[in-house]
Amino acid sequence: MRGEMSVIVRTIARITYALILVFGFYVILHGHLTPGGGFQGGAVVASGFALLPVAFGAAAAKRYLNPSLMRHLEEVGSLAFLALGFVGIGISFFYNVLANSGSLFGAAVPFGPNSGILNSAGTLPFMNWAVGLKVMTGLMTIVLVLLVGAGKEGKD
Amino acid sequence: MNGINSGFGAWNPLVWTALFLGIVAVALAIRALGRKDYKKKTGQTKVYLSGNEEPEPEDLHVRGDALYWGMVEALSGYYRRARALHTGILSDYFAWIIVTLGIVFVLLAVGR
Amino acid sequence: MGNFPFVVAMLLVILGLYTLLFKRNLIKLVIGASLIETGVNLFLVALGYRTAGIAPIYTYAPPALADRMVLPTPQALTLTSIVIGLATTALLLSFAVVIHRHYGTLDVREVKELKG
Amino acid sequence: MNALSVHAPVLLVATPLLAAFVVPLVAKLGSTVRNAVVGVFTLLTASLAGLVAANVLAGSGAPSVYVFGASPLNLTLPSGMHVPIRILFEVDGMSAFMILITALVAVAATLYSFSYFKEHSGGEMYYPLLFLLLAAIFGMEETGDLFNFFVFLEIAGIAACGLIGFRPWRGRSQEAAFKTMALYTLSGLFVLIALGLLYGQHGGLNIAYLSSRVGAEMLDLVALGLLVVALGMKAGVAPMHMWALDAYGEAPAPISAVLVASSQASLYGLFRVLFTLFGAAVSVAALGWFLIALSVLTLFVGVTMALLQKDIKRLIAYGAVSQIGYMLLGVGVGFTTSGSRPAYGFVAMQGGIFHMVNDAACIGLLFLAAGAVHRASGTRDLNRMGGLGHDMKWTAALFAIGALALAGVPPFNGFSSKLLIYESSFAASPILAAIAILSSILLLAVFMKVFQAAFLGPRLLENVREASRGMLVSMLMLAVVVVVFGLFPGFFVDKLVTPAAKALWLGRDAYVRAVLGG
Repeated sequence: MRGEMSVIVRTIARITYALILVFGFYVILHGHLTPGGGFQGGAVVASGFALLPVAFGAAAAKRYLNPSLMRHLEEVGSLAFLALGFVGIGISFFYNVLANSGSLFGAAVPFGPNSGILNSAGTLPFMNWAVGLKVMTGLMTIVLVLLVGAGKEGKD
Repeated sequence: MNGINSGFGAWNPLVWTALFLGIVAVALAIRALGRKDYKKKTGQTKVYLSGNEEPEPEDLHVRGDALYWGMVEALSGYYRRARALHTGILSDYFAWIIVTLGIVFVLLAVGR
Repeated sequence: MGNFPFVVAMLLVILGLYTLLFKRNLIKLVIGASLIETGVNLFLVALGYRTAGIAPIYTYAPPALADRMVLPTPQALTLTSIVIGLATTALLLSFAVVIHRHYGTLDVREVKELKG
Repeated sequence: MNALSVHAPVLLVATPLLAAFVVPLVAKLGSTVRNAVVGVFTLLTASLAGLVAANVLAGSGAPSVYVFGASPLNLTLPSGMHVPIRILFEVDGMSAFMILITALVAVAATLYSFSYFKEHSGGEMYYPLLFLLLAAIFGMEETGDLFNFFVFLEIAGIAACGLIGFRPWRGRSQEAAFKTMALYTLSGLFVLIALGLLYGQHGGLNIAYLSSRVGAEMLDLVALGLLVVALGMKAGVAPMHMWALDAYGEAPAPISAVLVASSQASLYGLFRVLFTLFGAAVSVAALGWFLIALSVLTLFVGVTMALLQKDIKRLIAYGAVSQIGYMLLGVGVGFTTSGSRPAYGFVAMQGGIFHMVNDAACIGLLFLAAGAVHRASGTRDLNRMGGLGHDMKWTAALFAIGALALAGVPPFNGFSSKLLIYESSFAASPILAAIAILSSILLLAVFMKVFQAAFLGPRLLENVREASRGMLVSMLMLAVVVVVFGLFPGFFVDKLVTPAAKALWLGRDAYVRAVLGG
């Protein structure tokens, strides 16, 4: 548990790590078009992070993923989500000011089946990113905290 | 409109408080009529226990459990059962919820 | 066949309740709670399902089937419930870890300092 | 109305949420900055609560709607819809009343925490959890959507259990937190099953919409039963009260006070379900009498078991459980008679609802005083205390005020609400009134025991110091509420309680109309 695992595991981890991260970010980015969204993509990214302590040991993972930085990024994610709710307060809380406005993510979407317009849905993609940031860092914080516990149990 | 009216009776705390303070004043007045010529911290105010030695105040303090010992003892049948029901075991907590749920369902089915 | 998912959901809930009532290990109680949660989630998803339905997403939806989408609301409810379940399970397990440190046991009948 | 008061309902939830995320970031700058930020946010939240309540009560408790993401913000039914699809807040007299209670307890608890947690670290997680709990309680009290209510219920549960188990070096607090969390999870899942049943039947989760649709079909009644049991459990109704003793007893003192407000929010949810959601569909006298039976059981078990306790906080926890019985008794009598609507039914409602604020103030005061006693004497065992009144005169006086008020001794506030409950429950059945009065007497006996054992008698403990000024000020705040509500009950019953009781007792149609129109 404390040390790193065999060279096979480490090599596979090196290869799949990037793929998992890319897939997770894809799920977050396309949250308003396809199944998934901030939470699911964030969970995928966090599972990619969780690969590090498994393959390379807890100490190496902690050098790479700073727990206090994670915690603060989580706060930033939640604040960003709340701020996006406040953006619409001129009309009503969570009002989607960007939708159909023509600006970034402001393209109008035709009703009915379409081939997916990434540049649409207004504030929703930003919310996905905020939630994604919060979930990936939050879950990673949990993993890191549990690693501390596991280390202590092992020394007893 | 200070008091409340329940339809059966009325309650006005300000009147009550005024009455209460009045009664306290009367009581203090009666107390003031009493003798003032005794001297504190002399033999006149010393505790007399039939000639026995006065116990230390620390030993005389009635502890929490002792205050209602008699009442708890008198109701010991109820208290034994009530304590036995508060087992502190989580499974029993769950069981109570399920039992209550069952009773509610029966009542709703019957009362429909 | 139409009621089959509901029967399974009910079974899961009952299994979970059985676990909560009769298992003694605190970790198993957490598993029981998760079982009930799974049952409830299945119940919610099954509520919104329609036979031969497709996912309620317009991106690349086959136009011929666009009126056969399943209800999205129960899926959103399920997703929220899964997230909440994750939080409660993590919290319960971490309390169980600390309880084991203090009491030296995970037997539900011995974790009863608070009684009476 | 200006923009602030238009958006006040949502800001009331968003502000504590914002605080919960900001506080950990500013905690890096030292505890003084952190406490200042926490204080500012608490005051902001409390003033928003006052603003929301003032707006609603100015309209004599008529429901007002806030729809998330809608334009304009009170558009409940977008073009051509028959079902409200957006999440919305719906605040009426009862919600406003509950919001005020929560705000009162929140201010007192936060102020108290500043001094209570002075020597402990971990404040950067304590205050966020507290704010999260407050946001969830406010959300439960404001929301007009059942699923939203469930989410807030779960957030409140998770935050509350995090706070109950906040001191992991105390094994018992972990036990209490585990038990509470397990029961909260089960009750939350019951609520979710009920929501699924209602959604499957009627295709919506808006309370007003559902209220116009539910009938007395079997599945609706199953949902009602699940909701009653789940919310009753979270309120701490006997025989499902055991978690409450553990949780109130082992949580840090200010958290115990907030947990009382959280339980009352669950009780509010129960009332909402009974009167608004199922108000027209179900007039099951059997369920009403069952609730009254449960309330009497809660009362009786609470006070009799309190007499046995050695631990001062667990004793007060039993007292808190018994008070839930009074509220449920008053409102239960109202619910049972809601078909025939006699005059005493409304009085019972007034009594039960008025007792909520009185209970929050008294029990909160007692928990805070018990925390001060624990801090000063280093023990919670009543058998080892004695003579604390010599050194803690202020705490003793404040504790006495809280105890007398809770036991229903005039002229404090507990008497006013209990009088309404006694007289109206006498009209329903004399036995109920007899049990209620007997429980009050026993409660007085219980607190005589605490006061005698802890504060009176010769000095038994060395180095006892008076509670710090911050703790005393927060206790004094609640004591002032106790006394003022006791001396001027007519004013508060008129201005606060009657709109709340009317909103439940008569307000179902207005509640539905506010969303569905017509």
